[in-house]
Amino acid sequence: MQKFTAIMLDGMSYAAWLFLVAVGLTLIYGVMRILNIAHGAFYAIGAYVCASALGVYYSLGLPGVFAFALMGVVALVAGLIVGLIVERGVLRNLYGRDEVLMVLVTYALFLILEDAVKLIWGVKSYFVYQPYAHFGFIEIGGLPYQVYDLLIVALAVVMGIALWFWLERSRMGRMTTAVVADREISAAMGINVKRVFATTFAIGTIFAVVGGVVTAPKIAVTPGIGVEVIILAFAVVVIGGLGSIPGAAIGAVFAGYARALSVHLAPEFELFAIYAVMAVVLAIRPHGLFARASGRKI
Amino acid sequence: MMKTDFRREPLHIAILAGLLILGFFLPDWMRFLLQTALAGGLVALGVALQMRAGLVNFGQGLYYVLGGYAVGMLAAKAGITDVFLLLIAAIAIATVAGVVLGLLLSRYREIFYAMLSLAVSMILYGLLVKAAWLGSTDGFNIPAVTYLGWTPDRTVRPDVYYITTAVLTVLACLATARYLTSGAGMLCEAVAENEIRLEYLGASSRKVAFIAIVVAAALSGLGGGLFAMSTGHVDPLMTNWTTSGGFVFVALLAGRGSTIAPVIGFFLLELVRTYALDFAPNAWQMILGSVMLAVILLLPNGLWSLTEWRRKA
Amino acid sequence: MHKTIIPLCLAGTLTATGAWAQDDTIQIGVPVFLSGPAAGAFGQPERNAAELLFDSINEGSVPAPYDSEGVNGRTIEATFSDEASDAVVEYRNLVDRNGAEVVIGYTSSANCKSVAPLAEELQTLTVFVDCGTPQIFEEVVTDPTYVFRTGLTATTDAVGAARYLVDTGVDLSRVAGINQNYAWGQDNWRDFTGSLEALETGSEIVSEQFPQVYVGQYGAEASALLTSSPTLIFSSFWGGDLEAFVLQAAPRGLFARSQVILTTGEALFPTIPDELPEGTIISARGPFSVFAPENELAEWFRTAYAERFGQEPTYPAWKMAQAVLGVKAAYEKAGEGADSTAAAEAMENLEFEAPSGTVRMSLGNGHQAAQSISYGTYVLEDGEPGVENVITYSAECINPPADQTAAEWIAAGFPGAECD
Amino acid sequence: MTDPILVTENLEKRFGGVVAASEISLSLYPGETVAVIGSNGAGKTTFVNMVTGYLKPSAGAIRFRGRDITGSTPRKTAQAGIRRSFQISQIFPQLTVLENVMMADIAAADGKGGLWGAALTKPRMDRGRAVLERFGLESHADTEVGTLPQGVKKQLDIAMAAIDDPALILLDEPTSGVSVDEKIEMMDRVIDPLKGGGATLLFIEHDMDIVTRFAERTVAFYEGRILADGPTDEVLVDKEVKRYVIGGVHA
Repeated sequence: MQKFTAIMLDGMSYAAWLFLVAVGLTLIYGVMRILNIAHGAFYAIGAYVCASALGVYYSLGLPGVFAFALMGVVALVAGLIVGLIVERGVLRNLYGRDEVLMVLVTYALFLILEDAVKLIWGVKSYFVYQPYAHFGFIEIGGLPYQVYDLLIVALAVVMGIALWFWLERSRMGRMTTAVVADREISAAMGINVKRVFATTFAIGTIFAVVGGVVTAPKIAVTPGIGVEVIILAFAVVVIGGLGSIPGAAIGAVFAGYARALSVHLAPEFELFAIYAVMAVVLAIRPHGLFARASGRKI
Repeated sequence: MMKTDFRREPLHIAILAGLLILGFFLPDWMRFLLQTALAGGLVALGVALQMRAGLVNFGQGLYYVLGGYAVGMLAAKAGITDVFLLLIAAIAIATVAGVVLGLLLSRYREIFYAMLSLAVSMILYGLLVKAAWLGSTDGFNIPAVTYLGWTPDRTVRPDVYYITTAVLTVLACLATARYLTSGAGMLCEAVAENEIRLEYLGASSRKVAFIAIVVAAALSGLGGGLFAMSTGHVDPLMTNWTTSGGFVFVALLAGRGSTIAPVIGFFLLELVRTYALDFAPNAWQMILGSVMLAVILLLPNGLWSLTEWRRKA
Repeated sequence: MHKTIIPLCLAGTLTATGAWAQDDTIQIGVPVFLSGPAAGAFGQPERNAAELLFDSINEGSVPAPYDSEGVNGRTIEATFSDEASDAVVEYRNLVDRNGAEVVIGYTSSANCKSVAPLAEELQTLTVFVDCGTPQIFEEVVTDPTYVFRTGLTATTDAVGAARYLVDTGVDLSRVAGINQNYAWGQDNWRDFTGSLEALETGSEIVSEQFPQVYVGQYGAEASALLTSSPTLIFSSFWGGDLEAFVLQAAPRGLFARSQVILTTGEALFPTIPDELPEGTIISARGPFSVFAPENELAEWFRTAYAERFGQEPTYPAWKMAQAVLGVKAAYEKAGEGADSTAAAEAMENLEFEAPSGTVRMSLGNGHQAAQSISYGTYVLEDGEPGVENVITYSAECINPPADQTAAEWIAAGFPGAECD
Repeated sequence: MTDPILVTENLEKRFGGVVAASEISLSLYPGETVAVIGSNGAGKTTFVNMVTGYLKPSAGAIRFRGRDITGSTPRKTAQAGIRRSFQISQIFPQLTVLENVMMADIAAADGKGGLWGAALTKPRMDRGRAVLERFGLESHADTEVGTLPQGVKKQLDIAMAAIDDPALILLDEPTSGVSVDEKIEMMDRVIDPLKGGGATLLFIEHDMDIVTRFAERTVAFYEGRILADGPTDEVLVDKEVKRYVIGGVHA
């Protein structure tokens, strides 16, 4: 029974984290057709910036509660700056190029950003564990669980809904949806596709940065933390169907529970649980669970 | 225009052979770098072949590791050290894997092909990491190989290994060029461009893709075998996605103008990498990334387009 | 120095760029992790220690018996290289291109395994600083000439851990493990559980977690450990993974509910000393850091390191210092004008002084160091991290005799072990 | 009278609840040129798609040269000798015109096990050039297809369908996307070479002038059924056809 509770909670918690790190990737792909490897670097930057900002904050002896507000501000500002620099500086000059080539571009960016992070922050570890301990733990079915982890679940849900709302309800969001549906027609209809791209890329980046910011208090912020994230995020969005936001949610749930199940029931399979899920899903549904039907008309 | 000018292939390969002979005059460390780059280059060539059919394989390391482990296990565990048997085994096992996986994967296209092949290669990675008897992530070492009973001693071994690698690379390029001029090879571009048209002409795009996957697997198996022989060590990292990603990047950077492009491209990239490491051990990734970005921006069709530019001028 | 411009010509006659060692300098190649997740935990302290030692040796400011300037009077010139690259290729580059006469480094066992035969082939004195795997001299190079390891194997950690737990009467009825899913973690867990069996503790293994290395998210693993209610949890985690595990598991009471033993726990001292719960059993993988003996060298190293880098050295730094001093000792034993080969000959079965006390190269045909290992429980004294209840196990107690592999020795129940 | 080359019996296609085609019984005879007319959604393309194996009929049967090919695949029907062109031309955009027909020739050889031999042979080259000449495309031989005007692309699409002299060629709106005053000229350029290969032709067309000019027989589709089938001059004056089909087109 306790094991069941644990699996439910762990799966949910891991799924929420996966969703946060993956949804930006799927959004950027859906709109811009760029499979952004640099996403992992954005995540790492988020973690580092959070660690530095909060480090300064705590060293001033300020009250712990407002640290969370600072985390939000940091995520927004860092995401916006990094996203816009990369979009304006590099990607803007390359729109319309081959999809595979863009993967290469973002890989090159990833390498550059990884070392940039290293040059700025060095290779030593950074810690900001205070937020993680701030709310303490509660016992659920006899299992102590960190409140912070449950808050990440809430955050993932809220941000997912907010993103969905933005796409469905706001003007910019609807323009984005139109660009996803048909880039040429949208441009012909007077939608500023470049602006849509810039906005999308910034939002996608912010999501990656948020992922890093909320993770920083749980981990040692060290070089290389972005590498594994990329491949996990890829797996999640492929399971769900590339470019689909509900797909990213479902993919995260699949991958999250696959991992929780394997950790509790068959730890020896943890290493490839997520890949196994991906292989099985693709074998059954070659385009992922939530893929848009794109039958070519002849 | 077709991406490969087939009439020039024999010339290209002859140039490659010439360059490899010049390799004898390189300092030892660089010739060794060239030797391992040739092994990797064959894998990149395999990736490039599939790319002609629009298939981007992010798990090509699977065949590379199979070739490497085939050589390693036969030599280290079964005591078979004859280089010819070992390399034939490397090619054979990779080919068999290519056939089996090709049956599944030839249905897939675009990113889904990329991700499914990645998933499969990572599952193999996971299995190898679990295999304590194969040294897990540490992998294991491979004894020196023999040539029909002759064991080259320490002083000539580097030369012999280099010659083996160079000769087999050239032969592999020739075989690949021959494949590319066959119907199956030519139709790859048709698969990438318009499968509907291809099917309506009575050709099977799945079959064309399947053949490309199998040929690429064989090349990669040979590459893995040669790498294992050269470095005397194999480990599961050979099938990690980072390794496979490297092959994709070389295939893309090099361009598809010739079978020798990925092979030479791999060497150039390794050269940049090692010099970057030497100059700036703390920032070599940044240099590597910048070089890649510069190539993409300045040479949209890959390094090979340099040669075409010269031809036009 | 050997800076050249990247030659983009393909087959131009490239001259070897390495300036071959002149008589008054000695080129040392130092491959350590400069990028990736191991850079902070290992690469940085190792590099720091190497730089400190090289500079101090060149100045002659290391205490006796190392107070002479340079190595046999030759000034050390170091080339650092990133271990997170193809080890075989980069090793050749260090030796052939950069003209390294000695190579000191390597943390990853995979790299040590692939480099060891090459070092023999290229006839270059190569001293492994870390590398947990016992296979180096058991399988990879059984008859070494040029390859040495001045650090202990992971087997030592695991055997020492089991002995300490038994000797201090820790409840071993329900044992769980969380180790990284790669050779290091797998070997540690295998040797540890094997040692428990050899010591006949009758433990039940209730959970065996093998999370992927560098994954950083241990919520599910912590839950699995909590729900299996172990009395003891063994972990060989290191670096960011160890820190993340402590940060995520400690607040949930895992350390309060079960006794936890961390074989690399000492490395947490400069990073998260306040978060590591007191009472956790830790080691430094040898007589390093808080477990180091009190001697002049240790005192000098600790102070000089802290002064220069603003932080106490962690055990990887100690291991690097030990390796560097071992090389100096070997060269000086071989005498004026010694080259790589002569130094390697001299290093065989060498006894030399290090901040960690006397190091005896008595195992692996005289190529593997034998040292003691200590475990203790973690305490914070006035906010300063420390240990108490320390037990030190002599080299003869926790290392297999020369004619046995670690695995055989554990399986046979430690025959020939001499413990006090 | 000779046997029909293609026979369909009561073909039916439903998509969910929507009936796209039903009770389509049609016979084509060797050497005929047949036009298919009907408004959008009348089931013309659905019919062609079923015959060429792109869609599986929900009911009914298709026989080609006496062999049952119901529910076959595009590849198998192509190998059997049925080829088609497309409303939106299906070509290899990054290859040159000559390379396109060569590729088509190689692809056609796949069905005959010709994948392993050297592909760029002299005879194949000659064949490719001959095809271009037949269809008046030789001046474009070395132009990359993607850059060509719509009309030339359609012409190439049709030329590729004619590779290897198939027995039956189905043209799906060969003149769509071609400007009104070029339509007839375009048909003039392709019909003769196609007939020259001895093929039976069926084409879908909206322009009645072209139908009158090039088809001896016309089949009119309406709401998924055959409304009329007979000599072109009779079908086009049929009252129902005028009301439902031709009127519909002009409306």
